[in-house]
Amino acid sequence: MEAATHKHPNYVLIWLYLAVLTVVEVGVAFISHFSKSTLIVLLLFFALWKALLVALYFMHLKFERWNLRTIALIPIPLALILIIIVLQEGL
Amino acid sequence: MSHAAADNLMLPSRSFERGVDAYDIKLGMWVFLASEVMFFGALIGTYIILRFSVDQPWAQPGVILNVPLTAFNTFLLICSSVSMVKAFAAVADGDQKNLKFWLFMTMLGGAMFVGVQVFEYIKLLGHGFTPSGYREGSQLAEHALADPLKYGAATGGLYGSTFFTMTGFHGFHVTCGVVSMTYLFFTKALPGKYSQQDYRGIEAVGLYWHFVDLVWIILFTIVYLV
Amino acid sequence: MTSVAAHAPAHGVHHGPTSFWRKYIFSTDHKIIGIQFLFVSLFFLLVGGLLAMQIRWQLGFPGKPMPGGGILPESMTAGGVILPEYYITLVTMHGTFMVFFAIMPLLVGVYANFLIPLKVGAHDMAFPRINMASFWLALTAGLIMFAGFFVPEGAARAGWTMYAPLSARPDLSGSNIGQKLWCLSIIFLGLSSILGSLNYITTVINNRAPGMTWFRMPLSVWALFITAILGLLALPVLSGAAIMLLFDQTLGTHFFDPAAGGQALLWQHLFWFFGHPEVYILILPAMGMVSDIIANGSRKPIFGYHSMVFAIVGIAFLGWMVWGHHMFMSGMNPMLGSTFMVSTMLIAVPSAIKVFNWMGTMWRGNIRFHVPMLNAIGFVGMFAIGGLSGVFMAATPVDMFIHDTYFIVAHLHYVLFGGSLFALFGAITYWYPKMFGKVMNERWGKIHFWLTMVFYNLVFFPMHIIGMGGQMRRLYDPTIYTFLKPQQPMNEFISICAFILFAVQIIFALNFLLNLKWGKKAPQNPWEDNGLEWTLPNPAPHGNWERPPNVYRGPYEFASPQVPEDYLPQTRKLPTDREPAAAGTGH
Amino acid sequence: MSWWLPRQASTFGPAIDGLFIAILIITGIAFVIVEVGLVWFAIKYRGRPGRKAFYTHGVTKAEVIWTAIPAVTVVALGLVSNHYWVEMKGRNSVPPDAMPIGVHVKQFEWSFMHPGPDGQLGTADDIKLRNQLHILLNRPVVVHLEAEDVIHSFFVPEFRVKQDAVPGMHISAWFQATDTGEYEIGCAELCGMGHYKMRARVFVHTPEAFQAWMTQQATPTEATP
Repeated sequence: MEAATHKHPNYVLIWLYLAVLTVVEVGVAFISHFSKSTLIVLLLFFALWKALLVALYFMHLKFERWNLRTIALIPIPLALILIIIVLQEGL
Repeated sequence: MSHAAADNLMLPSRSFERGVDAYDIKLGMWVFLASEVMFFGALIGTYIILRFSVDQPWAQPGVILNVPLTAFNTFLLICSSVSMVKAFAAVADGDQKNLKFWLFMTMLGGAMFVGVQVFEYIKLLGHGFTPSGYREGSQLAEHALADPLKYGAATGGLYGSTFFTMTGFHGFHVTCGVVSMTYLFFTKALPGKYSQQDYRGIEAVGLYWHFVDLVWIILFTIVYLV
Repeated sequence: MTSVAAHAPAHGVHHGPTSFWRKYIFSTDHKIIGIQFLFVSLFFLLVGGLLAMQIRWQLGFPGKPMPGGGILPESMTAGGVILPEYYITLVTMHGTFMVFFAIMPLLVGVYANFLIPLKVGAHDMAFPRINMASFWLALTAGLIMFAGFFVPEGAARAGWTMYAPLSARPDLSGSNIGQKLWCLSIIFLGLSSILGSLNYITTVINNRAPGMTWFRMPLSVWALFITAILGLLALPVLSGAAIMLLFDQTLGTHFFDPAAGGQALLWQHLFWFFGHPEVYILILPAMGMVSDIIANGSRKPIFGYHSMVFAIVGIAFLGWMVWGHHMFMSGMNPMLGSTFMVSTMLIAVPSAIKVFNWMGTMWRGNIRFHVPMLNAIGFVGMFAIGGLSGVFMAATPVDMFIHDTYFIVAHLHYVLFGGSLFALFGAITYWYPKMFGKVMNERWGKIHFWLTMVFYNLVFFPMHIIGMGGQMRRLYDPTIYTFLKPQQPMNEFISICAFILFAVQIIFALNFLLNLKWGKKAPQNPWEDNGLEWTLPNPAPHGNWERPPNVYRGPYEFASPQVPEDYLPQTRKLPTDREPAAAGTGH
Repeated sequence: MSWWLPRQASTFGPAIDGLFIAILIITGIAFVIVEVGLVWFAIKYRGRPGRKAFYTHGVTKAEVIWTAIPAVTVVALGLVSNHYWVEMKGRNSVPPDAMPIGVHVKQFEWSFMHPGPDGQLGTADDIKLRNQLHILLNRPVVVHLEAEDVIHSFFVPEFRVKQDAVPGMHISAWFQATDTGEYEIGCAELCGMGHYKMRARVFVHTPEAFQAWMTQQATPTEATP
């Protein structure tokens, strides 16, 4: 188990990352003067970045085999298909 | 890392390496999380569709919802995610004391998150923000009448519906996580039943917990900030 | 959930004698759970059938008092005559029970549970206690749905598709508690299916016996595995939608309420996003089991095993992109109509591959016409009709005319009754010995098959013609319309045949029930099949194997030149076979 | 007793029925192949003692053929269908000279708003009728469907036209009658317990008869221009 002890990623660093990103997000949302659409893109970008950090490091997806990663990824395109197609309605 | 650890697990006859190199409970949790993605996908998708296909403006961020409070809550959940992963790292290293400590901190963080959310709900309902929109005669409804653009008066009903459904179900998931962690804490972690060789319960509940955190990261952004 | 960790059965586990309750009621044995599902869903199948008979009475003889209708309360019938509101309840609950509580649990609950561990060589499901929870949740869901009949105003009244806003507003549908019970029941059912699916998926991925590689799995396991993936990802969407609908009804949310900015079409999109994969949940397992039975009956390897597997995967994959074909006339963007039409047309291709491959399997075979084989051939014939009639609807201009007419009713019954149910008759007969250690009566099985075949076609084929005449679905009394009046004799004919068809099922019920006690004892391998399950005693003990069997070949080695017999079990080691890689590291 | 489609009374008739027949022929061929094949194989290869089946795992060439033929057929069908679909339901398919009709539908009745003599909707001379629609022969008609409570569906079998009316949406559908007479309008989407009696009638008039009808409608109210 010696190997495992050394192989833990630096969780505190990731925690710092996440905390800083959250502060930046709130800052961007309330202090900056971007247009609405730029703002949405920026905020989504930060949210995805944070989500990826959690998935890759906390949920160890980075260290899993490809087939387990596939299981994690399969539903995402499906959910996107649903949202994108229904948005096409252009109601 | 977990890869190396899993190989050393003293598991019963299960031949996990034939599949995806994950033992049953871990694989089962991932499969379950896939279905959770679809569940939250349906809720979030509904929100996106309702919000962006309606012509009327939505209430501006921070006008109705208390963003600083929720930002703090987000921070709390991120902290509990870190403490969870610390607990996992501790048990993987065979450190019982730290496992108990960090697992307890995670439970505490989760419980506090739920507490803050309940407080938030009570406040919002008190102001007149309900699942069906701005309650008639409430303070909020009057504000909305005075400044319909800022308060998204025309879409208040959808705002209330989607907000309470999404955050409510997230809160429900957090509660489930806290309950199962408490159960594991008292029946497994305290008696020292987890070991360097078998910490499947911790890893699985950890996966669930991080997923809930991940969902919140998305929800916080799209519900409170956009 | 995580506590199950400690419960993983030990190697070569022996389950000692246990109390009746632990053995038959709160059992964690996948075989017992499968049998529990079997009895429960056969009961709901009966309920659905009885509802159908009442529908047929009203359609065949509108306004005439129904025999025995007098015993129903006044909220349902007036002097034995079915009331319009009860009629809507009937069509709603017939669809709901048949889809969610009869066919789906019969195929998935029963056979995924029963067959997957037996056919891949596992001791049990990966999570036996979750498996038990799945059954009890499904039963709870069924009872909640059933309770709808006994509340004031009766059960749900918005069609099994629950189109909002009709379903969301009790003042418009006339049913209040019934609608809420429907949503609640579906939420429970969704949870049950998700728990079941994650069990099936984990078991197939992780718990196969040594040597049971992916491409040595029987097609039934493949189909059930893919079905589980569909269920896992589709049911949460339905649950989410049902939750939102329930909130609309109880908390005053506005998801589907156009008056407050909600969207009526959103329900349809969510429902059919679930609903189309659901259609494949209802047919893929049937296809898989039919493949097993046809190969066995033809005494010949399945024709094109790999393309059969890819066809299953292809159907499942395309199944996510075709949901809009239920909504061509719903007012959705016509551009989407074009897209959905193309994807729908394409899904005909894997279906065609399957049908032709089944025929290819029979080609130059040495066919044994046992009851499962007859039903399997019936399945292929009827599924072909159902599939071909689907092409009419896929063509959007034609759909403009036949949408929501009896043509659709005919089509879906050809797939669900002619397809799934024939496959189930076959499957029940085929694995009856494995379940109960007895065999069902061959002669009565054949009589049942032929009578069902004849009357089934007499019931459902004319529905195409009635639909072409323009008769809409869910009409309480079609004779209101002048243009439908001339069709009434045909409706009457259908109804009479439907009553006979229902009566014929009594043969099956008796054959099933009586042989539980008085049936002939089953031999070890009654169908001379290659599957792993037949190496076990009938019925198999809890825990299945002392140690997992070694698998040396695929499941369809019939007529192999390597042995004198015309079958070669997967576990039989020939001198040329190598031992499969050792299983697991934990030994 | 009709064993076939209802008579055609709109311009959609020939296209839709033609497509229907084409699909019927194509699927009919497939149907015969499958059913005859099944019966033939069942008889020809029935089991005989002491005989063994032909040991094969498949013939790739055959599989390629019966994958390719259906694929090509359905794609072709899809393209043809799409051509008509765009013509009938496409966003820009409504002919510019179509007579507008406002259809307001609720549980369980239809009301049809006809443009008066000025030919425009939303003016004072509009003619509103319950469960009755009057249109002109050989003149395209566009119905603007608005549902008040739940989803209904506008269906005239003889015109081969169907379109859901969804609350909260404005949906238009067009058609052009090619035969005079009286036809029935049905509701094709379950809309509650009165769904079955949501019946209305549509009258197709020659220009002269239409004029006469309109005059007759205008008389009692004495509408001032």
